[in-house]
Amino acid sequence: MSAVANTPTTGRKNYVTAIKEALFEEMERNPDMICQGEDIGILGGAFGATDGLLAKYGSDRVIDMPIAEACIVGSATGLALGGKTVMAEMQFIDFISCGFDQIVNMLATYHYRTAGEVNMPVVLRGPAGAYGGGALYHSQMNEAWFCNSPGLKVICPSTPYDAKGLLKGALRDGNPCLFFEIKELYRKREIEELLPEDDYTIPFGKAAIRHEGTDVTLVSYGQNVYHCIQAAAELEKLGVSAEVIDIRTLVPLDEDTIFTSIAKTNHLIVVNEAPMTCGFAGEIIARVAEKAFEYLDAPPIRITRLDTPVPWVKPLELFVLPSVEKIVQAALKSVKF
Amino acid sequence: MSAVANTPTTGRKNYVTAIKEALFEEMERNPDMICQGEDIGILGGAFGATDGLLAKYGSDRVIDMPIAEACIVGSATGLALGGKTVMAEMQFIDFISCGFDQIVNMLATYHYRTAGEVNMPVVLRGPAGAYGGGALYHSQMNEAWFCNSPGLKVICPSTPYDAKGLLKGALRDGNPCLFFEIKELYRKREIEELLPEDDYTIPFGKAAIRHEGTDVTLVSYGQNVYHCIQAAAELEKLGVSAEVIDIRTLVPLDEDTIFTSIAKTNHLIVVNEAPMTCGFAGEIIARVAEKAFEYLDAPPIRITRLDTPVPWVKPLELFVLPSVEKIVQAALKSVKF
Amino acid sequence: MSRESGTATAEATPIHAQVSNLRPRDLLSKEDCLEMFRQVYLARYFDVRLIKEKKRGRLKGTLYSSHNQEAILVGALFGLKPTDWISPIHRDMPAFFLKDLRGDWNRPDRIGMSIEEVCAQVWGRVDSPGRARDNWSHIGSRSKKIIHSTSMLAGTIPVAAGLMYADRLNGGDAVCITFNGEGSTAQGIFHEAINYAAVHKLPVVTVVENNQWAYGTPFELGCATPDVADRAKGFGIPGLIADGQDVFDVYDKVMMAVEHARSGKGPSIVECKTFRAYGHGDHDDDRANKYRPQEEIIAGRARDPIGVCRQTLLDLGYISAAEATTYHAEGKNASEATNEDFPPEVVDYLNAGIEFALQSPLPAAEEGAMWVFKENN
Amino acid sequence: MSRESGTATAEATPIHAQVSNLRPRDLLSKEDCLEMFRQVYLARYFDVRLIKEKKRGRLKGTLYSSHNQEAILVGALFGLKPTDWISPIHRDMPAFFLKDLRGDWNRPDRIGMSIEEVCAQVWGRVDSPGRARDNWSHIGSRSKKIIHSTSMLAGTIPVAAGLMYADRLNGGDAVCITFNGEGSTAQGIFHEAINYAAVHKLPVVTVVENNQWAYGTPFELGCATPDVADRAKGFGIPGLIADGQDVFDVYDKVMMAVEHARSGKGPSIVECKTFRAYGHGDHDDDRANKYRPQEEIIAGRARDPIGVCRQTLLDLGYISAAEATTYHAEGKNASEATNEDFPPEVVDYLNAGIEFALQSPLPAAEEGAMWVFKENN
Ligand SMILES: Cc1ncc(C[n+]2csc(CCOP(=O)(O)OP(=O)(O)O)c2C)c(N)n1
Ligand SMILES: Cc1ncc(C[n+]2csc(CCOP(=O)(O)OP(=O)(O)O)c2C)c(N)n1
Ligand SMILES: [Mg+2]
Ligand SMILES: [Mg+2]
Repeated sequence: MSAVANTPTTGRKNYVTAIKEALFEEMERNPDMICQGEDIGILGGAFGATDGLLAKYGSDRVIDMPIAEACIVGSATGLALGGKTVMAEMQFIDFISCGFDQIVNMLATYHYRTAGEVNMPVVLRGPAGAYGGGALYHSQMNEAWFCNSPGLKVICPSTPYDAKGLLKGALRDGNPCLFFEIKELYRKREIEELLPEDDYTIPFGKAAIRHEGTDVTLVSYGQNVYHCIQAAAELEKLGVSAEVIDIRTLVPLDEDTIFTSIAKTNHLIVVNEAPMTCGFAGEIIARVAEKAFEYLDAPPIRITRLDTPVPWVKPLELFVLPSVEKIVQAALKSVKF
Repeated sequence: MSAVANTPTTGRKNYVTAIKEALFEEMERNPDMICQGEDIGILGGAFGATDGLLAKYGSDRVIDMPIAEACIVGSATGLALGGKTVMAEMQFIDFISCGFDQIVNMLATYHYRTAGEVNMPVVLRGPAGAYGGGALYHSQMNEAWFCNSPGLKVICPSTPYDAKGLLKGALRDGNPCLFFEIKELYRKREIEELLPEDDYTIPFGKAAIRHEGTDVTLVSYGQNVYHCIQAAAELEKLGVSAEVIDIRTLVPLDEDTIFTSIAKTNHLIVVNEAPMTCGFAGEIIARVAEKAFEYLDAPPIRITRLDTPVPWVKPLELFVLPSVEKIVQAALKSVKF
Repeated sequence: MSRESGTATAEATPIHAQVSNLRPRDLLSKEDCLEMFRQVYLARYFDVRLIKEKKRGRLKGTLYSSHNQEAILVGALFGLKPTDWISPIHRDMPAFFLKDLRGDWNRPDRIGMSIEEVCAQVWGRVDSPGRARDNWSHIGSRSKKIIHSTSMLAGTIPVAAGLMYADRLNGGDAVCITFNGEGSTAQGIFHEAINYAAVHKLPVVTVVENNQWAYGTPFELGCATPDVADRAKGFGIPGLIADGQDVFDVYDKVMMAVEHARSGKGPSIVECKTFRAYGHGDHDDDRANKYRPQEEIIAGRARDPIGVCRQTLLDLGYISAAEATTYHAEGKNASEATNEDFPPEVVDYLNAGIEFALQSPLPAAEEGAMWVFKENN
Repeated sequence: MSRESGTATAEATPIHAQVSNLRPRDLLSKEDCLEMFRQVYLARYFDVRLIKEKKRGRLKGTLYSSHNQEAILVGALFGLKPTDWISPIHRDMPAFFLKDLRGDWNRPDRIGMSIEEVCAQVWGRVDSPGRARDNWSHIGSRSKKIIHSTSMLAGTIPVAAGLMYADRLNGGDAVCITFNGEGSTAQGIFHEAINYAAVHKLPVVTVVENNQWAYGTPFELGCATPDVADRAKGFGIPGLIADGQDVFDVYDKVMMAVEHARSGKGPSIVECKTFRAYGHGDHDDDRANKYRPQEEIIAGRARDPIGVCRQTLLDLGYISAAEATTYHAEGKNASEATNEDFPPEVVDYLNAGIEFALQSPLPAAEEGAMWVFKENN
């Protein structure tokens, strides 16, 4: 029972449609929910995630905001203080830097500062990630900034099913959530899937095992999950059995699933497309080193973006980003250690 | 031969005086240097770091800026594009969030975007750190945000000698530098020291060993270095010999000194007062796990701020921050592993 | 630096419904006026007393004095409905207890914060509305309709705007007053939020306390227009100027703006011309005597809001010449003024708050790690 | 939505030195005027041709059309000195080669970017001034005096201001023009930077191309004043309005602002009223036909800058009626227009650029990791 006009209720759905369904269904469920962002109403969003929302719910609840990210976040905080649940879209997640103070200092801490009197059901979502030739300012994965800012949950789905379930979960969580959508997956045919007819949410802090294996654990999220799955296939040909874990939520993190896997494989590769230093890949390695040290038979390896911006032209872009090839090499190095 | 008016040229100097001397000497050396920030001129800075600068160098070169951090950073970028070297003060490092986009997207990437045509000799410096009852917005250590943003060097001195030498180095480096000063150390008597009469700079990427030891390595920077030194003294009484490393610069990081120490001690504790997740403590552990894994005989341990804001009232503040006691316990746990 | 400081130019801006020639103040009763006078004393006493408490060693932390700016707080808040919201900043500490303070100051149905709660906050005790998790003016409360600010100047204006958007959707008729210093109007978020409020005609009144100084920076280094109120023109909204020393002029201008807002016509800016009498905070008192010209300081302190208010009440015949000279706080600094210089009910009210605060315990250390997230179990 | 769109109200703002009654344009020679006409054609041709290249499959990426807004670029840039700086944004791609384009377009001493460099950038080749490290309009060059923008709208204004501060200290007399869309004026940094420039009277001219739409958001949802130029009042600086379809009116207003700036009087805002003829980018062309009323589109495209300029030249007697009808690009979209609709030198000029770009290699992959830091060895 999808609430999305003109979207067939059966059939495989792509990632952005899953996002859209989550928004429509939650708007329907929760009359106190408001959506705001740049060009989300009349246009229906730069990627169409909010297409039809204005027509259905009106301009009171679907707000085309001025180009002012700090105000989008700050006013979302105010709406939440006024009892609303808010989805605020960043047209590209890269622009979130313009609203940074309002996120990390105002929104993230409101519950803390009021000793729990006020909840902040605000989901900041937006298209993220590289590999699409978007260059420095349309390619970022800047989730680590927010993981280092207490009071924010950080989510990054890699499948349509997860996108919908996690977004609905985020919109009911009552805490500020940073929701990183992978724009290169938005319309990717290969990952379309059937979505449940019934309402569902996905709990935070539960990783998904995308491929089972026994020799090495590949931990990732977002787009890089597919690089890991492909790497697992390559590795299989080379006689190495890789387990692929998609953590799905960074804060909170499902440490157990990772530790259990390493207890079995004794080898760890972490893959993400954010800059290496102080990125979430390092965080995972640090947690493993601290809490599951004995399980490791070889040094863990990070495959991340180099510590560079994302350059535009393809060969340069690919040079600085994780690739299947780099993952395979790392896994081989690890198991041969 | 100090250029600071009314500061004795001999005698032990405190941390903020060291900063001040660096600024006066560099302003003298480099007629193309400009200082700007809120209240740095007429007032001489909230902490007096620029006291006397306006009188000596005039309002063209010492600019009392409007309360607009993004503009302070953006105009610093413009000044650098116009051939100037800029020191821009954040009144408290906490307010840097208001200028965030201009730092990570404009300033940090200018050299990259112009393929090296334009250098960005801009030092953003400001008072940082907790333990002073400054509460959520006058206590932050938010260095990890910048470590995860390629194109920025990140520095955090713990002594007057380092503060002066590193600041002078930063002002000559030609790259954008984030310079975290520890305000609780500004006027701390115990750490005052004699500064060289002659001009000196301290190279980036060279850690300092603050206490030699053989059983466990404590890696830290900033204020926590002193907690580590005290912990080392406590541990000595308990028969544990701790080595204390002060990394001084985070980007670039002196991995060698850390690895060499662990090769000797085989135990690692990393201490910093930033939130744990995606903080620099985790980064150090990740580097060690990746590159010096074999040296470790026990899981490395992070002692960091809990993943919370810094609360105001003393017992709460201390509860969430690293302490000598926590470090000692961690070290004992590690060596007994 | 040649500037006119502390001068007030009351410009009549035609936003008040001109059905009659009455100014908002003309509708105030004699009791109201006397109450406002009492509140000006109360705000001053709060300031004076806290400094004394600190000198006595019973209080720690930086104090941001509202001395000489009390008329702004009292005048701006007096006409608000209990359902209205406010967002004070560092220099507005009395605003927390002045909101909704009328008649019986201890009446149980008050929505504003009690003096006990405010004192518990100042003293960092668990009975603070924020359980002393953040300091000084960084308290707020949904039930008491006070936005909980961060340190980041002007940062609550978008929150106020979003909140008023929600209130309108919820069928409310609330108005929100945000207080800001003139220096803070340089922040980008000031512009973003007021622009958004203007587009959506949200009932947000931005009171700018132009006390001529932003810490150590004079007005003209932060703003190129002669009046902060001019900033309003960039958003197409009314910009009013009030004499910040005159509680009734502030009341008039803010009430016009509030009425404008409440009737759906949108936000406005009310600039209140005043002068920061002492340092930025008490740590800055000595320096502020040096970095600011003496003549400027003397001129800026000359029109004490207590005296200005007293004169109006005298002119109105609401107090007698004898009554006008009962208390002598006017023109006195914190060292000079004593309890006898204030009405006894003012002293009693604050005494009760301080007593309460001193008996309130510190929060438990573990609370430092609590309420990072709302738990969902 | 009822709005007046595409209408231009030329308000005479008295900032031009009124020693004579001459407008800046009155000092232009006949050749200058004909050159400006040619440049309008050139800007249009660049747009038309790139779309054709993309349709042909020889070019990838999103194109942000400046169709219908060419008079703004040409008019604003024509009077600049070679030592002046500019900061164009996504919709101003022709600005990169129009800067300092006069007389012989291929003269070797030009400071602006060559068409070859701009094309190398569009095609993502190593001969781009930024070695194709960032895309589309994100190029700049210190030697060519073009600020290298990020994507973040209005983000270069503080850079321009700081740069002009440095230039003044260095004894220069440069002016910097930053281009912005009307939607971008909602950004906080717009306010912060212009406020700072106003305080220090920095020679920064902010040209706002008010094309009525910010992507899918109409002007009135981003700004509550009737004219973007009103934003200037908040900073106490001049706000001028130009007819963005008329290259000479833009020239007049921008030159007044430039003169004002150069003479030390500070920044100003010049709003150029225009209309975005097509989609936000070419990916948006179809949608933009749906989310915008047809009448609005038709009205907005009605006054083609080519036609407006031609008429002026006819009125001035600078071209004959026969000459006026030689080329027929006016009113044609990219599919309709052909090379014959443009002066041959325009076509040749761009041809050379494209040839060059197509032969320029891609940068080497390893360059992706270069120049993160300046090396210090
Ligand atoms: C974003 C931000 N930058 C800087 C500061 C530091 N700061 C605190 S108060 C102040 C001066 C404020 O001046 P004004 O707005 O005029 O208010 P006043 O103190 O005069 O009442 C400054 C610079 C801050 N709190 N927030
Ligand atoms: C800070 C920031 N937020 C959002 C965007 C996305 N964006 C790119 S162009 C645009 C619309 C700009 O409209 P306007 O300023 O009117 O310029 P126009 O495109 O009409 O020329 C938006 C929202 C951006 N580039 N930067
Ligand atoms: Mg002030
Ligand atoms: Mg536009």
